[in-house]
Amino acid sequence: MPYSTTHRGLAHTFGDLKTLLAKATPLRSGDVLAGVAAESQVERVLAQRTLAEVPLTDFLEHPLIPPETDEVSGYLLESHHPAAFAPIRGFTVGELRDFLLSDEATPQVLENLTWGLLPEMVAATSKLMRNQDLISVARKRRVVTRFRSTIGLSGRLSTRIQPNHPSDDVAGVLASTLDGLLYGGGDATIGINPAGDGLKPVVELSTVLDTLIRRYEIPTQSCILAHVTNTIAAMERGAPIDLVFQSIGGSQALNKGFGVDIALLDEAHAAGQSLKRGTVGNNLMYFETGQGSALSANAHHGLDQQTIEARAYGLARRYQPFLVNTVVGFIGPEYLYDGKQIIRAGLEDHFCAKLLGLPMGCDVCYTNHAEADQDDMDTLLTLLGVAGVNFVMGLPGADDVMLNYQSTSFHDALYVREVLGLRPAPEFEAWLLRMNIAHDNRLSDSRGKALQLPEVFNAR
Amino acid sequence: MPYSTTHRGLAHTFGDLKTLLAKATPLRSGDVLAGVAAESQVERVLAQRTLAEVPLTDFLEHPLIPPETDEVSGYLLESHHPAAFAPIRGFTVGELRDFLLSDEATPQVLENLTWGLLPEMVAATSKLMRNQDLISVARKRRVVTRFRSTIGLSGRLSTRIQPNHPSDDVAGVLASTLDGLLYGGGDATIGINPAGDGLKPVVELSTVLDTLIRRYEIPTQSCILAHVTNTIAAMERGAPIDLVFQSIGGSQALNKGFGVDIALLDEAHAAGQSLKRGTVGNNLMYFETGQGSALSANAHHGLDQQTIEARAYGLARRYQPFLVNTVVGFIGPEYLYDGKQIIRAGLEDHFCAKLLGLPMGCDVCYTNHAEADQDDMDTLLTLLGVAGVNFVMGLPGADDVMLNYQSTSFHDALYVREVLGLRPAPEFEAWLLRMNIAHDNRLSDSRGKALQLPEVFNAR
Amino acid sequence: MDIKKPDSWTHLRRFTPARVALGHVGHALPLEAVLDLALAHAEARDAVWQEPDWERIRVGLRQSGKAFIEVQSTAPSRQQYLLRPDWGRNLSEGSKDRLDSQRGHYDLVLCLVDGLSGAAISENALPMLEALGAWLEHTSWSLAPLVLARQGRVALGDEIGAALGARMTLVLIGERPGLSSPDSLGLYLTYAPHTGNLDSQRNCISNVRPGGLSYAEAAETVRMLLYGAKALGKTGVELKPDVKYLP
Amino acid sequence: MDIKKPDSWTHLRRFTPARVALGHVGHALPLEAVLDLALAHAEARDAVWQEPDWERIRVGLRQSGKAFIEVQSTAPSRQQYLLRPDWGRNLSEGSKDRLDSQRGHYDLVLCLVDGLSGAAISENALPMLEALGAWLEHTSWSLAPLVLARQGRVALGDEIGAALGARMTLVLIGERPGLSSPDSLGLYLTYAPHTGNLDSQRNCISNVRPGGLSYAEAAETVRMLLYGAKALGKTGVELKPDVKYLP
Ligand code: B12
Ligand code: B12
Repeated sequence: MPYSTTHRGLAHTFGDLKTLLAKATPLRSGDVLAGVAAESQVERVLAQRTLAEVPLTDFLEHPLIPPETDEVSGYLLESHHPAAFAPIRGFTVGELRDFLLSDEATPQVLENLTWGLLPEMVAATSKLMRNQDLISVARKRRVVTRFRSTIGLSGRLSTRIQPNHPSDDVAGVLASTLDGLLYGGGDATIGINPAGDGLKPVVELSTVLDTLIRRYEIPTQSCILAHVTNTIAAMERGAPIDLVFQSIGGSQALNKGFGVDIALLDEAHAAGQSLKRGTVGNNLMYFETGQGSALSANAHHGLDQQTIEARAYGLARRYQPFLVNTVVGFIGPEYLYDGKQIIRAGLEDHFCAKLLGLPMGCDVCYTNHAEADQDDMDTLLTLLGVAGVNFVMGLPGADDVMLNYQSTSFHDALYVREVLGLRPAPEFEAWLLRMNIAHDNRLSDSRGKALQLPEVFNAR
Repeated sequence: MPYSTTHRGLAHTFGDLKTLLAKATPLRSGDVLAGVAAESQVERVLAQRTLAEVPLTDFLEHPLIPPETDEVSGYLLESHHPAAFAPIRGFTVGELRDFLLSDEATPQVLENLTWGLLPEMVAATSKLMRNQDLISVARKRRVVTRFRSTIGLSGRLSTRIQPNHPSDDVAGVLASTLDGLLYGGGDATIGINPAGDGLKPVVELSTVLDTLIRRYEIPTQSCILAHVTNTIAAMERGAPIDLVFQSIGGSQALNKGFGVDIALLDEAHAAGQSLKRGTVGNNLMYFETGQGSALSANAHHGLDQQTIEARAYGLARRYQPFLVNTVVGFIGPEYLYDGKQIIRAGLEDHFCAKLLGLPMGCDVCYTNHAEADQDDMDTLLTLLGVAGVNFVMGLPGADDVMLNYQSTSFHDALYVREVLGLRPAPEFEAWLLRMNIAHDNRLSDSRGKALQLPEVFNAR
Repeated sequence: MDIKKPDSWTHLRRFTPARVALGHVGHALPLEAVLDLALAHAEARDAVWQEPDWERIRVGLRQSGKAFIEVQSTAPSRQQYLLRPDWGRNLSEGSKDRLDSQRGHYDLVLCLVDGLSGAAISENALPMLEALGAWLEHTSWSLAPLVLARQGRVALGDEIGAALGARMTLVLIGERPGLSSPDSLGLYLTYAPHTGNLDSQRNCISNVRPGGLSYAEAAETVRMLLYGAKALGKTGVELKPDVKYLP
Repeated sequence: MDIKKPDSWTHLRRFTPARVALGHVGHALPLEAVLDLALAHAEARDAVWQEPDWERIRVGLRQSGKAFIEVQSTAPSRQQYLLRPDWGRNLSEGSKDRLDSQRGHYDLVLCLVDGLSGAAISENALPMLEALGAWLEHTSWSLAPLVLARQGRVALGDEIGAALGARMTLVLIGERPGLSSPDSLGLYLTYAPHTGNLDSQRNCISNVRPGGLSYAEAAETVRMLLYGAKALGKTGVELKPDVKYLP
């Protein structure tokens, strides 16, 4: 169904809803690569103006990817709650944007809307929003989840420690983990990406972290970010798995490229739940997403990368995950060219996921082939802090020595907590005090000195 | 005096201090234009590493522009307080950076340092700082000034209303002014740039604003941003001048290009003081500065644009001004190419000015020939809000219909106040409540309805 | 739901082209205002790249019988022009030769320079000359041929004036395009033009266009400044348009 | 004054190349750490643009008597390569012809692809082949000539394998350069290579370099995967390196 507008006497027509969405998206290299981007800034704004007039019901009536051929679409439509949608049923996309910014859209009202919103509606709305709008609205929408710590409370910002090592060396991983804990990090999770494939690293590393968590009685949870099939196998062998990780995307085809489908994710979720390892709650899935992966796998169905990204959030919420984050600058300049595009995408992703009810974090990051640097990361980190992001990454010196990119350092997290007056998760904050690591966000000078280190360090 | 470092066995030498400073500066188009920028990112970082080792005393012993030929240098050196400098006398630039970020550098310690810092030392330090460092340190350094309102208190953010009109039409100017007041703006000043030259617009517009301020008993001050010679002439004719404005720069030659010198500024300051129009204080100079103007006037003496900009702050503080702001993206892409460069420069300027003890604000802005947009402005505005900027501009819809560029709108200021929990100047906040305009940062729905408008609107 | 809060003072809009009384949603601008601004921005950005309609100018000048010379700066392209203001201030070799060949003793040279807005020249240069017309035609001042200059900055007029041997240069230049005024014309008058003039040695009349300062008012101010400059022997901060030097 | 607060656990540094125990000033990284990172970043960015030392590779291969074919993707330049991954996945016309002429029935083709790090190929490709050497020389598998590919992505191996008629492709590719590892090599094994293979249909061995996974361990995993792939008739998520398929 074509959509049109008139400007200076000329009609501008957009062939269908996905074309309109793509052309209304702020400039980014991935959409140019896909050949779906607007051809000029004037065309882009005209698309936005046209999109503003589109009734929200169009998204229900004309699914961008037919549910017949895509199980993600199937789930998205079937999980849509007409009752939650009722208050905004008569809205256009533009009206939804205005509504979200209005005083009427209180945190409670936004929460009630959650399952009435389709990911595509939220993505569409974000395209009409400036950075400040994305921040203003997202900060009204807190999403709280629990396992051994409570993440996402207002006034709090958590971190995932990411203690990767290029050959999954246990001492190496623990060295980075301790460094992170002693810098007040790790309340969201201690999450390792194993360099190696298969069962072995999952079993080995989850056991090591379990021992550490028990030893120091840390109110946190571990995660080994292997392929979910490896995690399932590890659970079958009795490995101490806290969070169950998987990369997911917004189409069945992309998930197939990732080697997963809804049935497999359901299985993984059930297996994790059955372990009952949470203490304050049982949210336990951890998903990573990121603009560009769908196009890279040629599984984008002609959609712009931000819209299909939002669909991944729609799938993620099926599992009431503990953590979700976009790896926003992780893939490379072919999808997000520079700092500006990364910053914009990070704010969009956070906004969309929050509105859809996800405990959204962000891997504030860039690769060395992109046009970005630490200044851009400082900027995005600060903006996301203001927007109320649930968690960010914490790496030793910001440098991932295995994944080969730069994310936020332990110090960066301290910075943003300091300037915005944010605190770690309450259980973890109490632990930091108990362990004499930090007190009221101030690092203790003597921290670490009395700490009895794990045996692995003595061995060598 | 040359400075050197070694990297991978190769020696890298920088001919003198100004070369070193320029090469250590984050990339920006103006330094490329001037031919002083580093030639590669590696060279830039090596310059930063070298600069980190430079003793602060070098700046005193080897003035970048000799005081014999430049009265600004003369004033900077003569205003330097050895006693205030004593605690950091033994520091290198790198040590100063670390010190500023340390817990030892409390707000009081920073305030005590004020007159011990030369602008060039501060500029040098900023070159070694990431965006987050510029924010962290600046927010520790509040600078409070007073005329009819109190600007710069912690937890507060003020705005200058900028109600310009392309032909200085009184009704037009007042329409924008009222719009701004009714959006809670104007506590820093109501400041008009007259489109026309000479005495007439200064007398006419200052009289109109004076009437308005008296009529509604607004705890604020007016400013007509004409050339200072016009303002002096207007004061001589008895015009009701509150703040005295002038654009200034960091070298005598640039100021000559602006048609001013220290003697003239002294005269203007004295004339303003003699009117005694302030109620809560008598800070009354208003200066605008901005990276690039020195190079544009060929008055940069081979310095990079950020260093010479910082020198302008050194001159400004001679007058205990009420307001100072950089017009950061105002001139064009030849000096700050895109959003990224504008954001960086805005943070640097704010940081440098604050450390030097100035009540720093920022015209968060861009022109239509630069690679920037509203998203970049949202970003910079938010960052400066976190950094504790004293004031920003407030324009109707962000569009200056006379100066032809975009700055921040009245709404933008409300946004940043809202997400960071900031408030207007206390006197003005009370007035907003009294006038039923805003209450606790919430706009009143009925505001403006009962307001008796100035007669000029009835006339037509 | 009543989402958009309109302002009660929308009637003030007729007093200014500024975007007043836009209303609000929460603290934010209503979407309509945001998109209006975005569209204007997209168009203003395009305006920077638009050349003046030189042919229309030439035809206009020929019709009114005015001689003119065409020159250009050393900026080879628009992209370069934007990043190299220094190039925009200097004449290309060929241009210098063309001016040298017309060198004389003139009181005044008028230059039409594209600057940052081609539209300003296309729309407002001829009407502005028209408004100056009466004075131009009846004055006893000797006028150099008009100069049309491409990719020029204000200071290009200094070199033009010097090359032609003119006592003063009046540059009509496209100001940077604004959202609400893509075609604003600026006038800069410089006494004793030569490479190296300071901006404090010129006078400026700005925002000349139908929605801004009228041609007639601008022409009146030009006249005052011209006589003032002649009397004072200089332009710049010391010369004020208020002071009446008119003969 | 005692500004920098060092960490008491600096001895943990020897367990990892990660930047642990950096100390702090206030909440921030000490300047030294900031500048170290900045310098590494500047160098890593340059590394992206560095070509493999192909000549060294050629000489090395000739010395060990290995036949090879050189191909390139359709990405004409490095700049284009970075922004057009699709081009990096397809063979240029000439390359296709060169491979077609060597088409056969092979069990395996090994490809050396520059990917995002030329240094990874220069430094680690030959030693990796060396480590695979014993197996390569004594296996009964039929091996296609080695392929050296420029401006390639992982999936370029699919088209290469298909063109040569190989049952499996093992791609040795430069992983994107990291700050501490500009020369990390990735190995990707794909069964039944053809245009359109999904990433879930391959296996990956990553971080092969002196500071990461050793050549010997990587070679061992390759061997396990090769036999596993042959036994299972596929590569990808269903094939795990833990499961022992070795003959
Ligand atoms: C970028 C990247 C991604 C991107 C890929 C998108 C893209 N267009 O580039 C995203 C974020 C989508 C991703 C996802 C996953 N990745 Co990955 N990824 C990387 C990374 C950081 C760089 C790869 C690189 O430089 N390639 C070289 C360039 C030149 O080639 P390319 O053709 O552009 O890249 C292709 C491959 O890298 C491939 N790819 C990416 N990851 C993986 C993983 C596997 C198992 C396979 C077979 C292929 C593959 O995708 C790209 C596009 O086709 C590496 C780490 C490293 N240091 O190399 C990990 C890495 C390869 N990924 C890894 C894993 C585990 C995954 C996931 C399986 C995680 C999960 N649980 O879902 C998923 C799914 C992968 C899949 N089947 O598609 C592991 C592999 C471990 C192993 N030994 O098997 C690595 C080593 C990181 C790690 N240790 O966690 N990844
Ligand atoms: C950019 C700008 C500046 C920049 C100039 C730096 C630069 N490299 O561009 C800065 C911020 C430094 C500046 C400073 C001042 N400016 Co100014 N500026 C402008 C602006 C917004 C755009 C000019 C433009 O587009 N030029 C066209 C391009 C193509 O030419 P250009 O060669 O690149 O630009 C040159 C001239 O614009 C010149 N210039 C800039 N401002 C002024 C002011 C005067 C009086 C003169 C003679 C020349 C001059 O500087 C540029 C470099 O040589 C105009 C407003 C407008 N709508 O045009 C005001 C404007 C011209 N400036 C104005 C004023 C008053 C000033 C100041 C005198 C303010 C003060 N109190 O100090 C100072 C000092 C000027 C000087 N003597 O150098 C007034 C002039 C009013 C009048 N009728 O005389 C204007 C109209 C704005 C206003 N209403 O306040 N300005």
